[in-house]
Amino acid sequence: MANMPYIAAVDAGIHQEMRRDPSVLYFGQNLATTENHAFVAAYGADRVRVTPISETAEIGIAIGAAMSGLRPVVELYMAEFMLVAMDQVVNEAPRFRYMSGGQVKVPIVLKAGYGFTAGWAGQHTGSLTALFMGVPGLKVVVPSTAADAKGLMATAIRDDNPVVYLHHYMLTLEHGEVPDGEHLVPFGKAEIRRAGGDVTIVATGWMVPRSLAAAELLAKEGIHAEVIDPRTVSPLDLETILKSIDKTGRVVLVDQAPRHASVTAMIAADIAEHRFKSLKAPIIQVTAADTTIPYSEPLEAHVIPDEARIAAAVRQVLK
Amino acid sequence: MANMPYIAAVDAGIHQEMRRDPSVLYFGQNLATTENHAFVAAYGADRVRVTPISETAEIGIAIGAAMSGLRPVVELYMAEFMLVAMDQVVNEAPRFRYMSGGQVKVPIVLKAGYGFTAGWAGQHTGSLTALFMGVPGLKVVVPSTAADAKGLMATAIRDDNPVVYLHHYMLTLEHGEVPDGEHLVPFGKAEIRRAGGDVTIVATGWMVPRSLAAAELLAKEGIHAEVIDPRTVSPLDLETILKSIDKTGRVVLVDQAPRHASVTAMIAADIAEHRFKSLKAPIIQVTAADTTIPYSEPLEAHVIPDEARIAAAVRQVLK
Amino acid sequence: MSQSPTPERQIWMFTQMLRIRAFEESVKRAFTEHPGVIRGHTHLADGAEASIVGSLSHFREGDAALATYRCHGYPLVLGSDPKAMMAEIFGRADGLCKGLGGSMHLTDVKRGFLGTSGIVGAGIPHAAGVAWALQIRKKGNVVLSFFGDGAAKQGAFHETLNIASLWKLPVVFVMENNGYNVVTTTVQEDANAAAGEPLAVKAKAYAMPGVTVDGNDPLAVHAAVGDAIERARAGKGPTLVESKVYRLSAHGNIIAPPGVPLHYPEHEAIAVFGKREEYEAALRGDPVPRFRGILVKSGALSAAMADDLAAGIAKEMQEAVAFAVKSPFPKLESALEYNYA
Amino acid sequence: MSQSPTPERQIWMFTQMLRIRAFEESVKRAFTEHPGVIRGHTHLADGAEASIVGSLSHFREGDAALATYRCHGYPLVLGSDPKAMMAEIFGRADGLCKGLGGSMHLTDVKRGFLGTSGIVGAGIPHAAGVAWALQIRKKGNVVLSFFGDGAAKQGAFHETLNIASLWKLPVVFVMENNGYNVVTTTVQEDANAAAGEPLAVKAKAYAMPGVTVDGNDPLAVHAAVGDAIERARAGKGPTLVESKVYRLSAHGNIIAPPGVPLHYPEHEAIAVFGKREEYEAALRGDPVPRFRGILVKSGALSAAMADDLAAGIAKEMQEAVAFAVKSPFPKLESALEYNYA
Ligand SMILES: Cc1ncc(C[n+]2csc(CCOP(=O)(O)OP(=O)(O)O)c2C)c(N)n1
Ligand SMILES: Cc1ncc(C[n+]2csc(CCOP(=O)(O)OP(=O)(O)O)c2C)c(N)n1
Ligand SMILES: [Mg+2]
Ligand SMILES: [Mg+2]
Repeated sequence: MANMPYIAAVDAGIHQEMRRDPSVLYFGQNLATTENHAFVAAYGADRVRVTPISETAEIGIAIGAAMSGLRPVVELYMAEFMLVAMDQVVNEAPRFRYMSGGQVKVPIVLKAGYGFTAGWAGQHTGSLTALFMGVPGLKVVVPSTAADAKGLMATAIRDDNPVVYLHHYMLTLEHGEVPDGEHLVPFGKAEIRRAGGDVTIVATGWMVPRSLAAAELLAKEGIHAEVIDPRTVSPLDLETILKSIDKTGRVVLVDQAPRHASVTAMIAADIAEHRFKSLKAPIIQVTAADTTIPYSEPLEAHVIPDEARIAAAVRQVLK
Repeated sequence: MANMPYIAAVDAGIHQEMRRDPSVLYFGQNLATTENHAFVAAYGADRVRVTPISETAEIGIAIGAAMSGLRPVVELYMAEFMLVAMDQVVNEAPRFRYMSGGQVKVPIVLKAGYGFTAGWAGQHTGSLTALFMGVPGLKVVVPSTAADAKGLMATAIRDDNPVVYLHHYMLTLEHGEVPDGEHLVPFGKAEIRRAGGDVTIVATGWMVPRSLAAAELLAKEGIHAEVIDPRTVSPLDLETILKSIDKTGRVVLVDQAPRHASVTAMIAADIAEHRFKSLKAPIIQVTAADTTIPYSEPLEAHVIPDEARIAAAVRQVLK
Repeated sequence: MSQSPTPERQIWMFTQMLRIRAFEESVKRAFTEHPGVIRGHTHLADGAEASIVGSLSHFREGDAALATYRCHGYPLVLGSDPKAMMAEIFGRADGLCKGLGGSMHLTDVKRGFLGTSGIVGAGIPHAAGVAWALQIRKKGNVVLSFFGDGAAKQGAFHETLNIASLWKLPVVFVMENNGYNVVTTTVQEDANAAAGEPLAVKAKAYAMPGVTVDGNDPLAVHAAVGDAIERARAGKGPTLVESKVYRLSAHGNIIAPPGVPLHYPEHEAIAVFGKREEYEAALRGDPVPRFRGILVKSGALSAAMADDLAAGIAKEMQEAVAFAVKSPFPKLESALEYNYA
Repeated sequence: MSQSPTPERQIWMFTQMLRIRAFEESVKRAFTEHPGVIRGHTHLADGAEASIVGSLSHFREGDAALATYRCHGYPLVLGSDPKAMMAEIFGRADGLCKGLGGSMHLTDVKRGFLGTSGIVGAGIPHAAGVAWALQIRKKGNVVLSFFGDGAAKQGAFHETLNIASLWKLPVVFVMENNGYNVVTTTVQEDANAAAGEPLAVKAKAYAMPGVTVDGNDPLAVHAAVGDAIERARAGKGPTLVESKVYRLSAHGNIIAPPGVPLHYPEHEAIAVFGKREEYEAALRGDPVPRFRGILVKSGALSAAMADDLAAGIAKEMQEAVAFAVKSPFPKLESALEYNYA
C-alpha cells in the first residue's frame, strides 16, 4: 500500500500497463514535450506523443491504431473537449466491431477529467457522464478513490472495447491508500462505501465523499445510510443497488449533473421498474440545478448538490 | 386544413416564418444549389445558402448570426451529423446568453431527422434525443404528426433560444391534416393522442403511432390505454403525464433509443419521485435493445420496440 | 519514380476495373430485379474504377486501405469474394459482415480492407491511426485512405493531415474528386475550386506534397499514387493525391421510408442541373472502355480476349447475386452478439 | 493601403497598450494581494498589446470583435469599464457579465465585443456568422476574429475559413501566434511551422490572402490588419493575418482544486524547456517599452508625458481592483436567471 493523490494513482495505472504491455500507447495534448516527461522517458517517442489541439484526429487516430492491434490511451484533459470529437466517441469507436460483424476490436481509453466546479465557469465544469453511459459498445468508468483510479485505469487499458475513463477534477489531490504492484478493479462491480440499513444512497465521483459526509451527519441523528458507488456506469452493477434497496426500501440518488442529464435518472428508472415492490418511499434524486455553471463562487456552490441537500433528501424519504 | 405529408409540413413551418420575418435564414448542405430551389427562389441567396460538409462551421455560423439578431434554421439532415459539431450544439449555443449575463440571445433552430431504422445500419439510425434533452439552455422538440411538424417548427423559429428540432425519418411520408395559414404549437404542452383510464403510455416520434396501434390492440381486450405524446421533451410537460397517472396508476414508457440513452428514463425517474403514491405497478420502459442498429431487416425489426412489445408491457403493468 | 505496370499487370488492372463495373451494375439492377432486397442507402463506384485500381495496384501484404460508404470497389480489388459482398449488401448471414453492416460498411480485415465510416471525413483519422501502428512496426507498410472531395471540408481532414505530416506517417490520402457532394458541385462548396485551383492545393497547409491526377487513367493514377507510396514506405511521410473522376451514377439510391420502392435516379447533373452535355461528356470519357481501347490498341489485349474477360466477369457477378438472394437472413440473436469484444 | 496613424492616434494606441499591460499586471497581482478572489483559469494578454491595439485601432461603430478565453485586452481597448471587467474576474455583481462568466468570457455587446468561447477554435465560426449578418446589412462593417496559433489545428478553423472565403464574408482572422499552445511549441504541433514555414501559408487552402506581421509593432499590425479590413469592407472577402507575438506570462495560473492557493508560474520557456535566453530575448522585444521608445524618439511623446500617462493608468487600474474587491457577490437566484431568453 502506498498513500498517494488520486491523480498520481491514475498515472500509476497507466504506468502499470505500459510497463507490462508494449502495445499500450499514451498520447494527447501538452504532454511529452520534453524528454524529461516521465512517460516519454520511460516508453519512448513511438508510444508517447504530443498532439496538436485536434481531438477529432486524436481520437480517430486512436481508433485506427486500436484496429491495428495497439491499445491507445488518449489524454483529453477535460470531458468537454470530447464534444468537438463526439462523433468519434459515440458513433465511430463503439460501432466498428459491430458493423464489421466482429472482425475488429477497438481497445481505446479516452481519459478525461470532469466536474471542475472550482470557478471554471460555463464551458469547463460539466458532468457529462450520461452522454456516454447509454451508448452501446462503450464502457464508462468514474473512479472516486485513488485505489479505484489506478485499478480501473488498468482494467480499462486491458479491456478490448472503447472505454471512457472520467476522473473527477475536484478529487485530483485527494489522497488514498493504493495497492502496490499489479492492481486491477473489475468493471461492473459497485462498492459499498458505507453500510447501513435505513436508506440507500447512490453516488459517483465527487458526490461520493459528499454523500459519505451526509451519511456521517445523519448517523448523528440515528439514521444509518448505505452509500453505494457504482464505480462504472457502463457496465452498471444494478444488482448491488437493488439488493441494498431490498434491505432499506428507500433510496436517494446523487448526481452532479442537471436532472435530465444525469446518470441517476437512468438508475432511478431501472429501480422503478425492477424494485417497485421493495420501495417504501419515492425515489429522490439530488442533482445540480438545471443551469449552466456560474463563475461566481457562492452561485456555483448554490447550484451543486452538497451534504445538506443530500441529508435533507434522506430525511424526506424517511418521512 | 390541408392534407400533406409530415415532411412537407416541416417545410410549411419554415416557409410560414420566412415569409413573415426577414431575419429568418435557412441554410445547410445540399439545398439551394440551383435557383429553382423553392426556398432560394422565394427568399434569395442572402437568406438561403448551401454550405460545404462542415457542421461545426455551419452551426457555429448560425450562433454568430443569431447573436447578431438573425434567426437561422440549419438543415442538418440527420441527428448523427450534429455529433461532429456537438460542442457547438451543447457547449456553445446554450451557453452564450448565460455566460454574458443576459447580453445576447441565440435563437437558432437545428433541424435534423432521426431514427431511420430502414436499413441505414449502424451510423445513421440513432435516436439521440436524450443527448440534448438535459442540456440547460437548449430546447428539444420531437413532432410526431404533420400538424405538429409545422406548428412546432414555427414556434421553434420564433423562440429566442437554441432549439434542436428532431423530425422522425420513419414518419416522412405520413400524411395528416395541417391547419392553413399561421399555425403555432406551444412548447411544453403534451398532447393526449388517445384517452383511456386503465394505463398511461408515453411515447414520442415514431413510437407514437406504434403505441396507438398497441392501444387499438389492447382495446379489443377491453384495456383502455391513454397515449400521451410530450411533443417537446425540453421543456417537458410532466404535469399532463402525472395527471394521467393519477387517474390510471399505471404507466408504460416507450422509446426507440437503447434503455440508458432514452428520454423515457428521464420521465420514469420524474414519475418515481413525484407520483410514487399514485402508482399501482412498476414503471415499465419499452426501449430498443442495447445495441448498435443492425443492417439486416429482420434483425433491425427485432431490436426496435413494436406494438406487440408495447402491448405486452401494458398487460404486465395491469397484472 | 514508380515503374509502369507490365502488360500482364495492365490486363489484371483492366480485369479489376471490369469487375468493379460489373459488380456495381449488378447492385443497381438488383433494385429492380429483386425489389426490397437492398435497403437503406447504397453508393456506387462506377466511374472511379481506374482511380481505385490504379491506387490499389501497389498493395502489398500488410498494407491497409480504409474508405467511405462508397466502398464496393476496394475490397473487390483486394480479393474479397463478390458473393460475400453481395450477400452483405442484401443483409444475409453469408455477408462479409454477417449482415450487420450492409452496403456502407463492407469490411474484410483479412484482405487489408479495415472498414469504412459512413460519416463524411471520419475515416481519415482512422487511416492515420493505422499508419501510426505500421510506422511503429517498421515493415515498410502503408495505408491508403480513400475519401471524396466533399470530405476535404470536414475538420477531420484538416486535423489529420497536419498530424500525418508532422509525424511522417506512412499514409497516402487519395481524394476521389468526382466534382460533386451529393447535389452540390465542388465550386459551390470549396474555396479552392471556386478560385479555379485544384483541391490538391490544400496540401500546402500541411507542408505535404499535393498532386492532381486524371483519375480516369489507371496508369496515371498508378504512377502518382505509386510515387506517394514509395515516399511513404521510405519514411518520408504522407501525400495528398487528388484523383479527378466522374461519378457515373447518382450519389445513391433515392432516400425514402419503407413502403416506397427504392431505385437509382438519374445523375444530378441531369436531374438537378439539367446539364445533360456534362454527363454525356463524362460517358464519352468512361475509364473502362477508354482503357480497353488503349490495351487493344497496344496489342496487350485482343478484342476477343476483352470480350471473353467481360463475359466471365458477368457470370461471376450473376453468381454473386444468385448466391446472395439464396443466402438466409442472420439469426435474430446475432443482432446482439458483436457490441462488445 | 491603409494610412499610418496620426501622432495623436499613435499616442492613443500607446495609451491602450499601457492600459492592457497595467490591467493584466493588476490581475496577476490580485492572485497574491487578494488570495482567492480569482478562481478557475485566467489567461493574460501581456505581450500581445501591440497586436491587439494595432488590430482594433480600425474599429468602427457597428463592427464586431470575438475572441478566446485570453480576452482581457480587447474590451479594454473598445471602451469597456475596467472596474466592471475586474469585478467580473472577481465574480461580483457589478461584473461585466454579472459574475456569471468570469475571466474567460468577458462580453460587452454595447461596445462590439460579442463574447468568447473557452473551447479552442469554437469562436471562429461565431465570428463568421456575425460577418454573414453584417454582409446582409450592407453597412460596410467588419468582424475581427482573434484566436491563437494552436487553434489553427482545430477543425473549426478549417471549416470556417473555407466558407468565409467562399461567401466573401467581411471578417479578418487574426491569429496571435505566440509560439506556444500551453506547453507545446508551434514546431511541435504544426506541420507548416515544423517545415519552417509561416502559419499564414494555411490561407492557401482557402484561396484567401495570408500575411505574417510582427505583432510587437503596433504600426505594422495597424497596416496589415488595416489592409485586410479595407478588403473586407469592400466586399472582397476575408484575410488570414498571422501576428507574431510572445506571451510574457505563463499560459495561465496553475490548475488546482480548491484549497490550493492559485498563482502564476514562470513562463513555460523557462519552467518546462529551460530556455531562459528565449524568454529574456522576448523581454528585450517587449512591445510596450519598444513603442514608447519609438514615440519618444519621434518626438510625438516626451518621456515626462509618457510617465504621466503610465501613472494615470496605474491609478485607473488600482481603482478598478478596489472597486471589484468591494463589489458584492451576485444574488443566489441570479444563478438561474439567464439560461433561457
Ligand atoms: C458529417 C456528415 N455530414 C453529412 C453527411 C451526409 N453525406 C453523406 S455522403 C455526402 C457527400 C460526400 O461527398 P464527397 O465527400 O465528395 O464523396 P462522394 O459521395 O462524392 O464520393 C454527404 C453530405 C455525412 N454522412 N456525414
Ligand atoms: C477543444 C479544446 N481542446 C483543448 C483545450 C484546452 N486548451 C485551452 S487553451 C489551450 C491552448 C491554446 O493555444 P493557442 O490557440 O495557441 O492560444 P494561446 O493560449 O496560446 O493564446 C488549450 C489546449 C480547449 N480549451 N479546447
Ligand atoms: Mg464527391
Ligand atoms: Mg499560442
